[in-house]
Amino acid sequence: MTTVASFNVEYIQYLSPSGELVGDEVPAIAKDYEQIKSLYETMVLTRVFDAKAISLQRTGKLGTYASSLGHEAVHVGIGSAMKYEDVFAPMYREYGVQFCRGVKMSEVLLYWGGDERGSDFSGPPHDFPWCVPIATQNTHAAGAAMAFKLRKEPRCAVTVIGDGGSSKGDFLEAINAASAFKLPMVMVIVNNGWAISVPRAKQSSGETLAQKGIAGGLPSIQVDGNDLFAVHNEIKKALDRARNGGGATVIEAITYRLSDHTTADDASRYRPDEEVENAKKIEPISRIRQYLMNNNQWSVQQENQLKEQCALKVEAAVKTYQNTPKPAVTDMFDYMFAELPHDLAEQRKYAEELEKNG
Amino acid sequence: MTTVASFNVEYIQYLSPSGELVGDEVPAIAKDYEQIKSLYETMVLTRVFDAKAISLQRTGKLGTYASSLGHEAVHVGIGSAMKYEDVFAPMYREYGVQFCRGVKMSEVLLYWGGDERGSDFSGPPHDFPWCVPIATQNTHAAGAAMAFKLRKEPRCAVTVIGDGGSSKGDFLEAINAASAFKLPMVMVIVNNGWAISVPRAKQSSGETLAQKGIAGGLPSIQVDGNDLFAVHNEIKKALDRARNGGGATVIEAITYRLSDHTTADDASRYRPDEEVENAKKIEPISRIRQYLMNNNQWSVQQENQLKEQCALKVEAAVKTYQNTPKPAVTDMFDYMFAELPHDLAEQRKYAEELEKNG
Amino acid sequence: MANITLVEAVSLALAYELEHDNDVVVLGEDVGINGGVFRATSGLAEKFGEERVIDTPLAEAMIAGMTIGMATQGMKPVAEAQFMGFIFPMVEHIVCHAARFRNRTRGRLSCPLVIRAPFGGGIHAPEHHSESVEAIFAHIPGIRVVIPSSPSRAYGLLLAAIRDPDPVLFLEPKRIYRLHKEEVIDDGEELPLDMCFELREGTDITLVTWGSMVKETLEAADKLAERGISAEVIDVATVSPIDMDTIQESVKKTGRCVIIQEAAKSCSVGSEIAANLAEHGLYSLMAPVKRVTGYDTIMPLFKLEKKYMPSVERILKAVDEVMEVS
Amino acid sequence: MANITLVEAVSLALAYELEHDNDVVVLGEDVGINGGVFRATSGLAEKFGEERVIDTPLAEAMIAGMTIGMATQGMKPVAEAQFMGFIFPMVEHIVCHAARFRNRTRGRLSCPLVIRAPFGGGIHAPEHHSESVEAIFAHIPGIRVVIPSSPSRAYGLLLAAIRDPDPVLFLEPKRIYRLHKEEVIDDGEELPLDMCFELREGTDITLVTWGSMVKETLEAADKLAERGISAEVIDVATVSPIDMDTIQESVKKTGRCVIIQEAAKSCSVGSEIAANLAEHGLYSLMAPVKRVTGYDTIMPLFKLEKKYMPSVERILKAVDEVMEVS
Ligand SMILES: Cc1ncc(C[n+]2csc(CCOP(=O)(O)OP(=O)(O)O)c2C)c(N)n1
Ligand SMILES: Cc1ncc(C[n+]2csc(CCOP(=O)(O)OP(=O)(O)O)c2C)c(N)n1
Ligand SMILES: [Mg+2]
Ligand SMILES: [Mg+2]
Repeated sequence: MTTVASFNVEYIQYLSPSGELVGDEVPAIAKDYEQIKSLYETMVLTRVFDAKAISLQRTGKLGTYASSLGHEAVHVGIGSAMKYEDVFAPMYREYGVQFCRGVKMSEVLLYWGGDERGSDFSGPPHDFPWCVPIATQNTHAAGAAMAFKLRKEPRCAVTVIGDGGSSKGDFLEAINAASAFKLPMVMVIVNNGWAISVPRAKQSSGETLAQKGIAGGLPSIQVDGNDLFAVHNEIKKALDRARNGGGATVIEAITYRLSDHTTADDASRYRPDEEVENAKKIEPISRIRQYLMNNNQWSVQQENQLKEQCALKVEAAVKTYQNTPKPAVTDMFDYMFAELPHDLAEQRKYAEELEKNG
Repeated sequence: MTTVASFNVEYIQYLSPSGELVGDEVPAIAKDYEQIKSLYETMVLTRVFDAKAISLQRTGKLGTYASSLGHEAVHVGIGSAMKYEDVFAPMYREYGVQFCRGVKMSEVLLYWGGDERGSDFSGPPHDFPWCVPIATQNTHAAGAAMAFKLRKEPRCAVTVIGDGGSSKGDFLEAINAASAFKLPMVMVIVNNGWAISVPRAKQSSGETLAQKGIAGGLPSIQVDGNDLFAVHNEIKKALDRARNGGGATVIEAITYRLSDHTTADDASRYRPDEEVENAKKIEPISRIRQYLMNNNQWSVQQENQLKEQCALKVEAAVKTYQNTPKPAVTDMFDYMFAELPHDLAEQRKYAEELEKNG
Repeated sequence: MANITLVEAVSLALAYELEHDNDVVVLGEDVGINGGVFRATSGLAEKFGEERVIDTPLAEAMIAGMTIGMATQGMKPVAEAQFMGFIFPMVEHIVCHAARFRNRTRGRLSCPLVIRAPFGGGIHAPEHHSESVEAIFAHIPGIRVVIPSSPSRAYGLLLAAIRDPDPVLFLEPKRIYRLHKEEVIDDGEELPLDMCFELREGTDITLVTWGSMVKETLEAADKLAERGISAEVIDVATVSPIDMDTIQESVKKTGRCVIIQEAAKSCSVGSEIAANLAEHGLYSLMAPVKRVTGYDTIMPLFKLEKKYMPSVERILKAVDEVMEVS
Repeated sequence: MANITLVEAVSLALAYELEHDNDVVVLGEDVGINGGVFRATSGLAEKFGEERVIDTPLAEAMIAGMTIGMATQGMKPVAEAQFMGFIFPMVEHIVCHAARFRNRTRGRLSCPLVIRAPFGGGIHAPEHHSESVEAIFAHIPGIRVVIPSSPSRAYGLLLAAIRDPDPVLFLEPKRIYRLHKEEVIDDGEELPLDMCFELREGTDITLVTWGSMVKETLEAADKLAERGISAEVIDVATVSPIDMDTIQESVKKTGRCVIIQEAAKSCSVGSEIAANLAEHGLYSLMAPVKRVTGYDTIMPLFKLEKKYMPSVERILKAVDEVMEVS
């Protein structure tokens, strides 16, 4: 019996829930207070936006909405580590990443408001839109990374997957593709404990989800997903490696879905309250605020100002959303093909006339 | 940074290419000469059958055929370790397993001769037939294992996959299923170096294929797939563990496809001759013969007798195959549903009349 | 006897079969304690335990593959695809295996399984939650495709689907999951899997439909009655195999036919019915057949979904055109 | 100018586009040094290198997903599904993404990709190597489905498919891959993606078909000519979108129509064509439409495959029935 291969999965955390630096290593970002403040602001904005979106849905002004409550460190950590020319392939709740990349809040609202124009967004034009069919985004990211590699562009693809989604073949095939083609790619498993009502433990009896990357021999780590420093720093390292021809990395970020799955869900049916209460104690925003305050970089007054600014920004976004004129019936047809085929042109005409006379 | 999980992949070999026992451990089978002889006979029979099948194809008496040349140890190792009540979910070339389980050579020929009746075979009636859509058999095996588990039957599902097929989502999802449900199951990766023209190295840059099992936290090992003792022993151990509630195992058996992919393939287009020549030196049959001879358990006379017997058996099988009456046109319809729906009954009538008048 | 909705009738049928047949298990994403995202499996896990009502990992190909594996070994699994928009990873297993094991093995192995999926639009759902792709499966030989359109038909057809020795795709029109209640007797009586339901007798025109479009079609028939036009309404219910005899009989009587479906037009179930009329009903037809369908476009996000789906108005317009011809 | 087979025409078109457009890459299982199991990509890896002609791991969903990802980023990938029977793992990506990116993003991203697949039976291949499921994709809005039936049409249509800014499924009738040779000028001239080809003019009956069935249909037309029946033969070629105008025009002239396809009957491309005639060609029809198709059964293993596939005899029988009516 000979050992032919050995693997470890490491867990990385820099900032404790109480806002203290832990461990020996201090990542560069921990001393860059301006950047921390800016990212903190985005995290808070994301959360204020989130609450507003939920209330819009509750009052019938928005469709089903997938909350990002509790995911702010993972999302902003990813978004802040990426370059504009990189490509992001999201699932459906990574607003924090997208805000870092220039997507507007009003565009997010448009999308969940049932309007395709939300996906024609102000973020990088090469970024992927929201992706509902779970895990399919992962091989799209692999394809994008392949394009960058073939064209010898120093760009990377970053994609996310949930703990639930990490069970689906597409994610596993994407890992394999990243391995086979040595793709410039980072795959983040956002393990928030739940896939709608199915707990992480039911997805796999594996010790970690990160180890799915070992299947392809990829560097595979776990980070505290509520620790902005850990997420940002590890994604950055992985991106640097990828950009330099070192291939892909799998990062499992452990966080918690503090909200219902979406506004169509009622998590109290299947999830104990204590679990949620405990998770709130280690949520990602307060520890950054605490860290900034501990280092005399943040005050109660600044916090209040920020809250106010965020509320105003969100209000403005809601207004833009609500003032967007309705889409035209013909929009259904006009983006199907670059050039409308004959049969569809006929159907378009019928729909248009129906609209006029209806 | 803390290490949260560690994994090793071990490689197991008991019998060297020259027929010597290597390593400290001696598996029980190595001393059971009667069993070895019986398995050796099945291996030789499989090889004689294989050569005949290819020649039948070359002379237009059989359709495309997938050779098992070089895989005899993996196949017979699996088949001999399984119990009748276990279920086997094959790909398309595991005749060695199937001969151990009672499938007849004439049935294999019927199948490749383009006749569904080959899959209504004499092996265990619960065994799966040949499976062409790669890797789909793996989740079927998981389903069978789930049935055994739910019914609390002490049975296991055994399934195989190629080095190529190990890239496909179904295999990876089956690993995950085995992990999530702790299924009584053994998954064997028959790594024969090639997936038609695509070499193992292009499937993944992972050090081993066995490590795909680590994705689900399953015990995952590599064995010398040309070593009957290693295959038989490790499958048996894995089956014992599975039967006792210990869950699934992934075993990568390293062997070599000594033939073309199928009779429709020409491996000389893409594969260097030296590689094949080198592989022949470590093929699985001669080392068993050598081992038996080294231990005075086998003679040239016995060898000649065996060859003759095998030839006779194969001839008889070919005769049975060739004497099988043609299927009826109506067979196309009669097994579609337990009860023929109205519209199909009409189509059946049309086809039948066409046949009569045609 | 209870007054229940269509989705409750689904639960009731599942509970009945779980109770009476130990080989039946229910599996899928969120079907356990959550009772399914539409509550179609509500209460079942509590009542029958986690070994009979199984939450699976998130992997549809795996669900389909395991369902097939279980079925070949003598179980009767009822799997759920959470929405029809997520059934696509199951397609390889449905087409290549569920539909084929009996034929492939000349009857040695079979697939007595059901795959349930809520389908169709009109509930303001997100992207991929409103698809109607029954035609894909109706084209595939070896699998039945069944679509109930009332609580009692849901109950009786689902029981039949579970008991059927062959694979059945059971598509639930989610827009009418809770539309109205009906008395359903929980007596385990099944309905046939190869028969249309004549919902309304008529003499002037035949309206053929299935699923949630039954609602608009019946409304249109009411409006037509007010105008003195007597419409026969047929719920196809089993879109594979289709009971064309009943449809042909009806058209023989009325001489006119409009087919209404939510799905896209091309190569659809509606195409098959119209084609069949072109082949076997030509001499019955006093006017061209008309199809009122979803457009050959992507089902739009919900701001436009109503514009995509056939409306009462569109049905009436088609009927008018067909009635004009004499 | 060269006398080449259909499969050689495929290679020729691929080589032309690889040569003239740097964004084009070819990918799939065994497409590299092996040149594909049918040699459709023969010599391309040698000529253009492994970065343009890429052997992939064995994973069709991955191939489709990566193809889409590459296409959205401005490349023009041409992927191969080794056989149409193995296209099913690609279905989720084709339906949910390839067909939708342009619409979903209101034109921001698009999918200028091609997926090629050899399809159909009749070559004594193993199980799953003989499927004809074009109808599944022809039902899906947002993707074109193109089927050549001669070397020159393969060349021109494939060029058009690669250059088209939207996704195209390009199905190659493998039974006629090497049936006969034709002179094909390698001038990069494409053919339109929305037009039938009239292969033979006639006045008595319209025979509509595509793919390898063009062979039997032309043979039947010859036989009919001997008997004094003048058959018009139309190769649909682009089964989505279908050029119904040409077909309607022809039926207006002949008054009779037989549709011939290898695929199963129900909810198929043939259904769509017949349905369209029931809707818009009723007054042209002097006799019922007839479909000659594969049965609604599993494509049998090869001992029976000939019995499954429409034969010249079956076509003639259908024509006789249709001609009888006056
Ligand atoms: C292929 C597919 N199957 C099912 C669904 C329905 N669905 C939407 S979200 C979800 C759970 C996802 O859980 P996870 O991957 O953990 O991500 P999270 O929502 O927790 O961020 C499911 C089952 C889907 N969108 N796509
Ligand atoms: C889903 C699917 N894709 C493609 C094929 C075509 N095909 C048949 S065998 C094969 C290669 C398989 O290689 P491997 O898994 O290594 O098994 P081996 O044949 O070497 O035993 C391919 C691509 C198939 N049968 N199924
Ligand atoms: Mg989750
Ligand atoms: Mg192999």
